[in-house]
Amino acid sequence: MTAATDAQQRAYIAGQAADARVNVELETEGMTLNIGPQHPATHGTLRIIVRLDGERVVAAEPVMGYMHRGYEKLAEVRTYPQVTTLINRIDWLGSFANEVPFILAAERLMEVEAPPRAKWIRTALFELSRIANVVLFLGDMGVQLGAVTPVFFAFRDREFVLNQIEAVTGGRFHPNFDRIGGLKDDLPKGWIEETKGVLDRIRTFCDEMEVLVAGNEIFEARTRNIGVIPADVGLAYGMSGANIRASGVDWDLRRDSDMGLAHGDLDWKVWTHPDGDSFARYWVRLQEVRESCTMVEQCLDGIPSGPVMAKVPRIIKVPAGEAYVETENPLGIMGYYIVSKGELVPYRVKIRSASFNNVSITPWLLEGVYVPDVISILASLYFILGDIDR
Amino acid sequence: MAALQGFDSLTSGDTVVAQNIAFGILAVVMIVAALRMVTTLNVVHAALYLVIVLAGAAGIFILLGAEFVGVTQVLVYIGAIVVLFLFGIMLTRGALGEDEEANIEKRRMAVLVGVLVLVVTGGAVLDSFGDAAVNRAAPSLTAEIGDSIFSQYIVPFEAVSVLLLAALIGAIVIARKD
Amino acid sequence: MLLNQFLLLAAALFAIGVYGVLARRNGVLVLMSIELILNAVNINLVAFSAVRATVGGEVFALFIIAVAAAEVGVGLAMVLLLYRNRRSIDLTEIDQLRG
Amino acid sequence: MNTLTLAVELAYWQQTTLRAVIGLVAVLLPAGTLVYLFLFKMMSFMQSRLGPMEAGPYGSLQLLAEVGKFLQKEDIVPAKADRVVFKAAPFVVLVSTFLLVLVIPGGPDLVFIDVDTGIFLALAVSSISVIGILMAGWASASKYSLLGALRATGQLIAYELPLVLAVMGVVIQAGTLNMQGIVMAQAQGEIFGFGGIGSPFILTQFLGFAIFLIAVQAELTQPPFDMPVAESELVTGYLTEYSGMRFLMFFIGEFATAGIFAALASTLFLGGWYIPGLDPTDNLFNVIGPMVLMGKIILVSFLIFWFRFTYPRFREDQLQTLAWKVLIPLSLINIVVTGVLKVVF
Repeated sequence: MTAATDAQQRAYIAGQAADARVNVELETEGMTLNIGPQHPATHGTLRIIVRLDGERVVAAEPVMGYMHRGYEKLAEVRTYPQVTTLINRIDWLGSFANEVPFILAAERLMEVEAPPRAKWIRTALFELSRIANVVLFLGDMGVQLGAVTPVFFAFRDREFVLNQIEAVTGGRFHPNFDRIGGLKDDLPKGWIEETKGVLDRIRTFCDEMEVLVAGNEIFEARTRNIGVIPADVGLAYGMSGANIRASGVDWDLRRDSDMGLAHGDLDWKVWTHPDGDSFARYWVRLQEVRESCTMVEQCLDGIPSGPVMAKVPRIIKVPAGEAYVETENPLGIMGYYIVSKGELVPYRVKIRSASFNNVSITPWLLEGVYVPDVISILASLYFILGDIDR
Repeated sequence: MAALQGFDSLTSGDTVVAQNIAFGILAVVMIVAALRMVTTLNVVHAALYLVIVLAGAAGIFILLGAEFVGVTQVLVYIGAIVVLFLFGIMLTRGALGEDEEANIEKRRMAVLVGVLVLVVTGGAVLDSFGDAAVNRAAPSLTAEIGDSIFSQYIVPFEAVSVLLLAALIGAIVIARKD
Repeated sequence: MLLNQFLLLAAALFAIGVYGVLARRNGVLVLMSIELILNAVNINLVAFSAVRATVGGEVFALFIIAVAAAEVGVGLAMVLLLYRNRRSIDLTEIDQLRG
Repeated sequence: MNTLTLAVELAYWQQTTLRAVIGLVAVLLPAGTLVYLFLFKMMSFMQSRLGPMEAGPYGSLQLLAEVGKFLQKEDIVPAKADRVVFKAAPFVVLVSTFLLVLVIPGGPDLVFIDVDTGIFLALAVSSISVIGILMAGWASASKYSLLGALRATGQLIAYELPLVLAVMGVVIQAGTLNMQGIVMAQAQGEIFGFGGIGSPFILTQFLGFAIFLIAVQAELTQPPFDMPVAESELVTGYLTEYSGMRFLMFFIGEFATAGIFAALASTLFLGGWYIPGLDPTDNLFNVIGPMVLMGKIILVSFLIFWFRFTYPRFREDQLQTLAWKVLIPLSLINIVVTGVLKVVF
């Protein structure tokens, strides 16, 4: 199934209204079930309309846009430094990572480059926000499958990561710390040592999850061979990040392109999994958190000394031109396409967020699965509502 | 059942007041529920009325000292058969869910036949058994029932077993898709 | 307690069941009415058993319960098949062998 | 026919009232204890948090606060719901719970009804709750509720069979369906000629005990068998549309039934109110019996809730496969082996 045409959409909505009218005599054969927009499984306002035959899904259609906040338009009336405040809130769990590609694009247009120290700190914070983001997924996946306990562990240990981010940036969720030409501030005293302790905690957490969640027989039964995405289909739908790496595609922008961060100087590995099922997605993310820990550790050891801010004018005017920069964010590839006319505000900002593409595969993926698997597949695709709707 | 034991302390001679009261309540509830069951238009309601009738029958069995039959009634009828009915109705709603009013002459005939059956059997019953009394000394023992099933009634028991197996296979064959 | 009161109750249930079988057109309701009839028989059996102070009647009541379960299983399967093939379970419409 | 052996002679209505009050206590006290001990505290400690701490010492009055909260809430009936059925459903579930407690003995003379069919009656009335669940799901006029109810029914029917079959082993060994008789058989039995600890059937019927616990877990629709109320997909299944008092009734039904099933398991497999070393006919057991039973209930329900808080849930077809292809054959084998051994020895 490809994306629905207008007529199909309207037919769905009409069927929806008709179903709302049926009296207490409900059907299950050919029943339409609304998962969302307000539903405990979607942790946000994603709505998925599924047509069921018994417990089997005949067709599924994601309806997006319940939380659209118009960031692309808003960005056109904000100055460049103001935009970072907005885009922080796209993927709210890994906010710092949202700022990076935008700043990098603006820097490319202005032809300034952040000093090495700023780059290394950026990399550390970038990976820390990935940890903060994905750790929550590792616990939340358990909740979606009925195990309540892991998510509490995830929230507990994510707190330590957030503390470290807060110690540097002053903001737990929305740091707004990245500046064109560098960073707002240097690292606080003693931060490096504390962070190393936190990384140890996260490693322990990963070991726990490996035993508690990934090692559980029921978890395996619920995720293995469920929601299999072949590599070519995933690529055709524009999936990225851990979702596509779990299908065996060895593609990671941190290694494959020069994102302008310090990843090239670090020693790390891109994890892939050949299966492409829900379990593979969980497993790959688990390994990536561990990998991120190593990266942050190397960053902490290798931060060069020097300033954290390059010379930039006090009032930032970006020269006319266009630039597109994409980075490997926690949820997948995030890119900003900036068109500038040389003014205080960007002329046009186009945001490519990972989750939008990642959930667009659902009509294809959910066809023929059972209702319980809808939830486990959605959970394993790991989207953030803000990242879908922007 | 808790009440039943106490009734024994009330026994005086042949008159068992509490048991008669219990019977009266059960009988009225059962007949009203049965009537509602065959007249209601909503099939789910009909199944729920059937539950009341069946539970009443279980009560009657216990009143008659047939504990094991009463409990079996609850387990098989309420726990399985009615659930099967409800399940079937809910799985296929629509046509199974509603029953249009049957046509008038058909209903008139049915009422006639029903009343006839009641009058004939009732008359026959009153005529033949007069005022025989149920003298329940103690509930019948489950062990006794078990013994007689596996000695005296072993052939019917085996026949029922084969029938159940056949019905199981038959139901699966009939209801299978494709 | 008199034997007659149980027998009359059973007779009433039996008559109501007969009415249900004859008057209703919904296959499921007809099956339920048959259950009513079987229960009336059971009450009789158990009552006689109590009067005679033997367990024979109770044993047969148990057999009837088992048979009723089998009957409902097959009967409901047939009704479901009917519904699947004809989108209706009105028994008055089922008057021919060829679907 | 046992009556309560008390110093004073009680009239029939007094006895009945006393039984009703004790029944209420026997249902609600274990339920409340389990909710506080396991749902509030053990679960919190497993999840590295404290749980309720404000109401009373260590949050021990939290339960009362919760009940008060539920009682104040509005009793909402959805507009399209079948009002009568919707309102009656929680009562049907509670009836099943209260009937269950009747056969559980708390001491040699402490028993509500000492019926011949004992455990069979308990298993029969436990199946009534299915009707209540179907009523709730259907009458709510909500798709989540209906799907939840259908799932619950399929599951409860499937696991009713291993539950009954697992008990059969005990019944064969004890030679009676009567609960008091089963306790006595364990209290006075011997294992290979050694009678020091009696013969708790958990030793000889361990397979039965394991199957019983798994089936109980499914009957309670708890994780890993909580597909019917799976909150991440069906919101809360057949409970979705319920609020206030009626939700509370379902909640009490769930936890009271957990307690009663734990009591059944302790009576069937752990010797019930009996502790080894004492004479089971001792009048002392009428006093300490309920406490011993309560201790065993807590022990068994610790297992039940431990599973509950640890495992993710099975999918519908997976749990059906588990019931039909693993548990039922295993329990049949258990019955055959028990029968053969019973005849041989």
